Amino acid sequence: MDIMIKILYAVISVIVATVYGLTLGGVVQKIYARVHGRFGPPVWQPFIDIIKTHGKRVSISHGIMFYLGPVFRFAGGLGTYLFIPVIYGSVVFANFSMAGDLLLVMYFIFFGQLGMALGAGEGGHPYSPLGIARGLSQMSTFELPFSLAVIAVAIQYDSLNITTIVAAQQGSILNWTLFTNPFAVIAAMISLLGMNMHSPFSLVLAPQEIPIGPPVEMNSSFLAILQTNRGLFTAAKLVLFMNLFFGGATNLLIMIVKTFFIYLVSVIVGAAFPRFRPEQSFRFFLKWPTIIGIISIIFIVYF
Amino acid sequence: MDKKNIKKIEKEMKLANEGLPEKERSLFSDVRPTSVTPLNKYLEKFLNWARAESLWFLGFGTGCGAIELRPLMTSRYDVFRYGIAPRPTPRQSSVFIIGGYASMKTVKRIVRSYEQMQGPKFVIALGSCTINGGMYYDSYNTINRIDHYIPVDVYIAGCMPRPESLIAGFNKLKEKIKAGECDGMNKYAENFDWYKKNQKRVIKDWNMPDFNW
Amino acid sequence: MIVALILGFALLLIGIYGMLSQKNLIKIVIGFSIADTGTHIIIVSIGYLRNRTAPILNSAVDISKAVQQVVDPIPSALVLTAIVIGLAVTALMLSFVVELYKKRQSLSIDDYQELKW
Amino acid sequence: MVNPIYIIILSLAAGFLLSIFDKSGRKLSLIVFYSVLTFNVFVIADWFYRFTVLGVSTLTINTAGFSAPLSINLQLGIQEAFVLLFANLTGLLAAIYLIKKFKESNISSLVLYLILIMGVNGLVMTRDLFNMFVFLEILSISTFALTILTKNKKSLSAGFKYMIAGGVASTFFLLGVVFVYYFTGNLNLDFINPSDFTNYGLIAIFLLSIAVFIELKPFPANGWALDVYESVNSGITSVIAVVNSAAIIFVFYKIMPLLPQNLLNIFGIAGVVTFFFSNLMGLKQTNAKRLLGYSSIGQMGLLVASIIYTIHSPNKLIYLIVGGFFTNHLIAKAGLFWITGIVKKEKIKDWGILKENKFLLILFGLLLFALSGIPPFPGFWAKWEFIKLLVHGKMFFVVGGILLGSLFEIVFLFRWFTIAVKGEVPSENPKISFEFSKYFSTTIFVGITLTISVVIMKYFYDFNWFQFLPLIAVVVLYFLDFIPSKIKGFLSLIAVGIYGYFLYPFESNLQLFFGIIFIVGSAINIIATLNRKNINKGFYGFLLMMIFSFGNLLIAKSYLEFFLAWEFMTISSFVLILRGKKAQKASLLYIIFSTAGAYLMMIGFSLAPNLTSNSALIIAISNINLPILVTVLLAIGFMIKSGSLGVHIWLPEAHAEAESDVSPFISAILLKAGVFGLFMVGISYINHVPAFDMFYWIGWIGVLTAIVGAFLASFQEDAKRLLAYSSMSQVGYIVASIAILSHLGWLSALYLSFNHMMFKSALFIAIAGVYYRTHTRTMYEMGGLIKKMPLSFISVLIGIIAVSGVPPLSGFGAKWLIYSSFIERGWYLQAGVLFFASAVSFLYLYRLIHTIFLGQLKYEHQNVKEAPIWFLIPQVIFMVGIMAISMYPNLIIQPLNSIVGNYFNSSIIVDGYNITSSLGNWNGNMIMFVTMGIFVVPLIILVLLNGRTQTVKQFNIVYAAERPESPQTTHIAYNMFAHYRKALGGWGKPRIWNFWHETNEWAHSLSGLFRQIYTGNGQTYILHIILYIVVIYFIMGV
Repeated sequence: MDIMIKILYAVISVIVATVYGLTLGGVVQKIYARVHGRFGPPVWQPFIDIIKTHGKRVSISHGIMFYLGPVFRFAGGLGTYLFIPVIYGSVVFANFSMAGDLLLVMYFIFFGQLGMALGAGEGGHPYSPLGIARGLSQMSTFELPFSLAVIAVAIQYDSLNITTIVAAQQGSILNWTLFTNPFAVIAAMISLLGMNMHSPFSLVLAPQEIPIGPPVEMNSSFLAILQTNRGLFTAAKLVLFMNLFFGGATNLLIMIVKTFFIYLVSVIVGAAFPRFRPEQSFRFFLKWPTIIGIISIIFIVYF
Repeated sequence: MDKKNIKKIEKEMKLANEGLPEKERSLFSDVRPTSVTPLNKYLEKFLNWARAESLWFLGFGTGCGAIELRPLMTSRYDVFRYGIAPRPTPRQSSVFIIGGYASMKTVKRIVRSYEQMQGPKFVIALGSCTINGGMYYDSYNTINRIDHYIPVDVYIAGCMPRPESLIAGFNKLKEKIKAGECDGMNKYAENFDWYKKNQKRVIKDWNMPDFNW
Repeated sequence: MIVALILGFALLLIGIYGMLSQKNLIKIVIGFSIADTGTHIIIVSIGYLRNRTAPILNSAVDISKAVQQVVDPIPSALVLTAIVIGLAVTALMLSFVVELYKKRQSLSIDDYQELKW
Repeated sequence: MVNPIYIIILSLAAGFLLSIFDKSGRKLSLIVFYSVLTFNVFVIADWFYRFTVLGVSTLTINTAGFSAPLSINLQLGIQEAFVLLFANLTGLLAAIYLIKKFKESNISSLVLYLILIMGVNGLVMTRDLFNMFVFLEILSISTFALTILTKNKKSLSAGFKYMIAGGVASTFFLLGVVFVYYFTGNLNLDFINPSDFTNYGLIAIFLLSIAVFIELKPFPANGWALDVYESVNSGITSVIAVVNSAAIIFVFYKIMPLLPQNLLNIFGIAGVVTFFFSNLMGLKQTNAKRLLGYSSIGQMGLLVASIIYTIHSPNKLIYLIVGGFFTNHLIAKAGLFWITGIVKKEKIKDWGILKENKFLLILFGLLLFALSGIPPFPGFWAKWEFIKLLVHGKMFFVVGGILLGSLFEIVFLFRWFTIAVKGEVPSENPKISFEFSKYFSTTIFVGITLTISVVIMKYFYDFNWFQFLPLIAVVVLYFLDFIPSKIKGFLSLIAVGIYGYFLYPFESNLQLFFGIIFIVGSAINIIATLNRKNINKGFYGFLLMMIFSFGNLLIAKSYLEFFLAWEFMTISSFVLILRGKKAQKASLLYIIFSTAGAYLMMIGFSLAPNLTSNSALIIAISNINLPILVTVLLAIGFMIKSGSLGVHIWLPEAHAEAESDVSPFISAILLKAGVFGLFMVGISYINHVPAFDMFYWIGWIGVLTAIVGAFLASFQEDAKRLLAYSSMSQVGYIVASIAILSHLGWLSALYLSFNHMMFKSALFIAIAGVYYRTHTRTMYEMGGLIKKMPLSFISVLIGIIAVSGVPPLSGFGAKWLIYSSFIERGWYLQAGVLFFASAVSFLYLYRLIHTIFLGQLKYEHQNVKEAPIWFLIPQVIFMVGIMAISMYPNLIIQPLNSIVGNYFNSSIIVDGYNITSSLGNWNGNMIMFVTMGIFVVPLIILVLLNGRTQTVKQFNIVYAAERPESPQTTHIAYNMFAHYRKALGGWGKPRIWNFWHETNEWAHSLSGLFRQIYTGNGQTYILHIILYIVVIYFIMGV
């Protein structure tokens, strides 16, 4: 019975996060439009898009892996989200965070990416592996500063357990990692730009270069699942960052406010910059954020 | 059509794919398209609403009219607010805008792209050339009526129609979709042989399968 | 005796010098022969004792006092053997030279360098 | 009981009478000739038997009725008998080898040959210096004369050079003899008092000894010998290289008591210098016989050095070292010279001809292995003991010279061997003519080496038969080689099972763990080899040898046993790698690096303190306080085997070029031997922590190996090379985790070792199946195979998920343990680099699975089938294993926890399926179920909501409204990460490969430089001799 309640909570938590994530996507579209001087689509546009794509009468599939690719992707998003305790102290939003720690979350991010890459690969379209090659390469580079930041956090709180990390940041705002180890936060936030794949790091989808990269063959419900995942996955990443660096959240409202502002950083940068070439992007991540990440570790060990 | 029939058609009515060399035939699907009937009237109504509110058009410029598509996405016209957005791949698009005259060469690509779109799919024919050939009515290299080759839902006349007309066309399309009048996908499947005959008449170097899945 | 020793060493060195400096195969053999002779002289000179006679037990030597009267017999015995051996070696060398000349019509040692490194 | 003087008399008499016998036909003279030689052998053998077994005391023979010093006396003791037995036996066999020549040539050849043998016998037995000179000259003159048995220009000029050089040397010898007489008044070795050589007296002994030494061909005064070796008939060369050398080395041994210590030291060094430079110069040699000449000269130098350096050791050790080197070198060299005579190919590159003749190839291989000092041949034991002796004497430069020289020797000998096995068959004269006599002699000699090997192992060491199981396996399977491959495979499987059963009761669980990796892992991998068709000569023998030596590593009770198993492992894996189609270069690289590592280990073990307990080495070593130098040397040796950065370049070649069902053994199991070794070093280290924190640096090397390996793997086009670099990267993780030296670190190292064994075996076997069907390893030539080989795809998929560390599979456990241990230890930057490496690993993993299984299927692969069942069975077993430990991690964590608990205090709490460290927790079971649950949810959504789904074919893709041209142009595979390479810029250059390449070039250039002193001009050679004498004289400094 206990497990059924757990699952029920998880379902609630996932639905909330998905809705939040998709809405956030709509809001961001709106912000982009305003930056461009447009009205932009309605905030609920992502939901309509998902309904429409699900509503397609036919779909094509290239094989079993193509079929499972989006499933992997969504499972990756779900897993990433479900292994993070979303709201500190909340039972409903604790998810399955007792199954593992920060490392589990970091590695579960790969689960979806790998599955999606396989599915897209079976599509047989040349743009898919091109996009994936870019994506994997970029991922490897932004994971470096991110992992350094995470290590700095682990040193600082002497734990890899997210709940413990959040607990340590409670109380004054000065307890946040943002203030106790700003270097780690800077490094991680730059990595987040890469993770969110907004410009200048939008190498993977890059509509004008390799339209639109990996999901080029994805259609109908496959695409719909990917769209749903985008909402959830964005929410998961933002929650993770909030927990690690911005003191976590004690209720839903704080979570929404904090994650919105975290996301805003990516959005502002994305709205302001054109796209990097792949090797420029890789070099960028391996250079400045990595140095900052190393500084963050030195900072936390020696100061 | 019920499921049994579909299976039967799929089994018995394989496409010949005669335009392909022998060794390439195994690389292309030879399944014949079939029409799909909606499951439920009310659900279909809801879905039609969603389809109408989220029109992703294929960003292919197939003629001179494509120049009029670009302003749609600028701040001045901002079609995004109507749930209209460009999409770089036919797999994910639901609206195909025929951008004016279609030469023999372009028709081949139009057919291919149209067939690769997943139904329900809609076609907006832009400009006079798509209706009766327009100023190219007697060209040896241009087709006169696009609706002989693919089903068209909305025509926007003019040479060229302004972006405002395009938006109007989109709105017309929305209305028609919501009314459940846009069934080009099924029409194409049901009259497949007629369309194919017309297409093959103008496209001489037919080196693709008979239906591009 | 010292003179003989010096002479022997001189011959040895001359012989070696000849072997090193002459290009002609036959001259090299001659050099070897000279060096060999030098060695023989050295051997003999080492065994030589002043005012003594050859180590042959004939009428000239009193058998009971032979040890005081004759030179050390061993070097002399050695030198005899050494001369024989030296002769054999020289002869063999010369036969090699003849064979080499037959093969290539040349006596210069510079022409026999194909085996190297 | 025949008086040995009759040997001399009979030879002499027969020599004189032969020409008379010859009048009545060559047959008679030949009968006389061979019976005399045989008689000699029997007499000496009889005496040798008396001395060794019956313990008869040394025999002194007086001539002319007087006792020494008045007359010349001969002496025959155990040493003389040993040398003479060899010399005469070689003489006899060489004569048999030359029988065709002797039938045709002038009778004088036979006479000269008998005289030569007589000279050798006399030279060895006589105790009189001048007599020695006479016999030396007899020997020399007959040898000179025999060189022209092949009457061509080359041998003539070589003979002339030999003669003038020999002439100069004997002149000095004569001078020496005379001066000895002058200063001591005596010519008999037994009566000369070394203390008489004071001041000028030293000149006498110097001249005497330097003349003998020149005859031993020291570097650089040895050009004449090389020319003779190269040009003269192989039979005669073998006599010169073996019989003459044996006699002269014994002469040197006889006069050694007279020499002052400083001169001995100089000669010792000169011997080592000769060994080093000869082998260095051999590197550049392309002529087979001249190469053997270089090797021969080098070995003589080593022999001299060994005699000099062992002189104060116990007798048994001298016999083992000097006797070992002596027999090893002489037999192997004679045999190899004979084989060059059989093969009749001057250039080494033409020796590919040998692979047509399996029997000869085996003889060749055995002799070559013997010459390189590979166990169980005598050279190995001699080298082991000799190095040990030198190391204890703190003569590190000598050790360095010898081992470096040996390494050069390994390079050219094994290059030759690989050419013989894999080289191209030359177009001219592609057949080896058969001559019974030649084969006979060679075979007998190989038999003798093997016999001596057995004798050494039996009389000098008390080995368990278990230690020789690897060899027994090879021999047994050699005789079973006619059986079809499959049956042999099953037999091997059974043999491994039985072996495992006998091995099983281990003393510690660590051994048990590695036993499972080595034995069970091998057994499962053997299943894949059952796919082999036909007979597969020699494969299973060496495979079993390798597996048994893995096992023997575990239970080795002494350094020697460990090293023995290690060498067996190296040589068997070398042969297995060499079986690959284009494995010539790869196997050579492998053996060179392995040997270098083995030599370092040899020094390390020699320096290590004696073991105090009678347990297996891995247990006993915990009580041993290894000096830091030993730790470093051993660690480097083991890291070479595990392919750490800097010494990894053998690894990709060996993995890629080995046969595809051998690669899993190399990657999944062989590399773990290095890991096992590192554990061994670590166990000693943690109990006796030295001041220098070596493992800190090993940790960095491991970390860098992981990242560099991952990058290199990403840039490969060859599937097996990719997996090879991946193995390198993964073993880098393992090495780094060992270096942490904490409970968590070792736990993760063991966990990853086990995991790596499973997933890398599965991946390599899957790729083997793909290769079997598609006949290509180049990934961009494949694609879309998922439709044709779905099971292989699943196996690769699970494999790559496990490698990458993505939850829920077992790989994540490894990653979790590793990062936890690194952060716990405080190695933060290292952890960051490892994380980077693990992110980079996605690049190559995706590339592997995509370019082979996804994307566009090529026309030529339209009809490929699923991999054969024999490849699938082991994959399924490994899959089940991976799934099991993923789902129930405590199946493995629990036992590993208790193993590591023997060395460190436990730092994790295992509670059910939940594992908690000081930093975080990991519940593999829960992750698995959650993942399954969240996987099912979207799947259901998809199945329910998706419209009618049409599965389409590979060309039904959006292609910018066009249709794809061909699968080749549509499949994105070649140079997939070009942009990453571009981003890396100068960091992407293969610097380490370049470094080793340059090293190789430098060694060969130096070789080319030094060998130019051998100008081919006889005068230069004399000059070398003269200068050598002068220089040695000045170094001696009278």
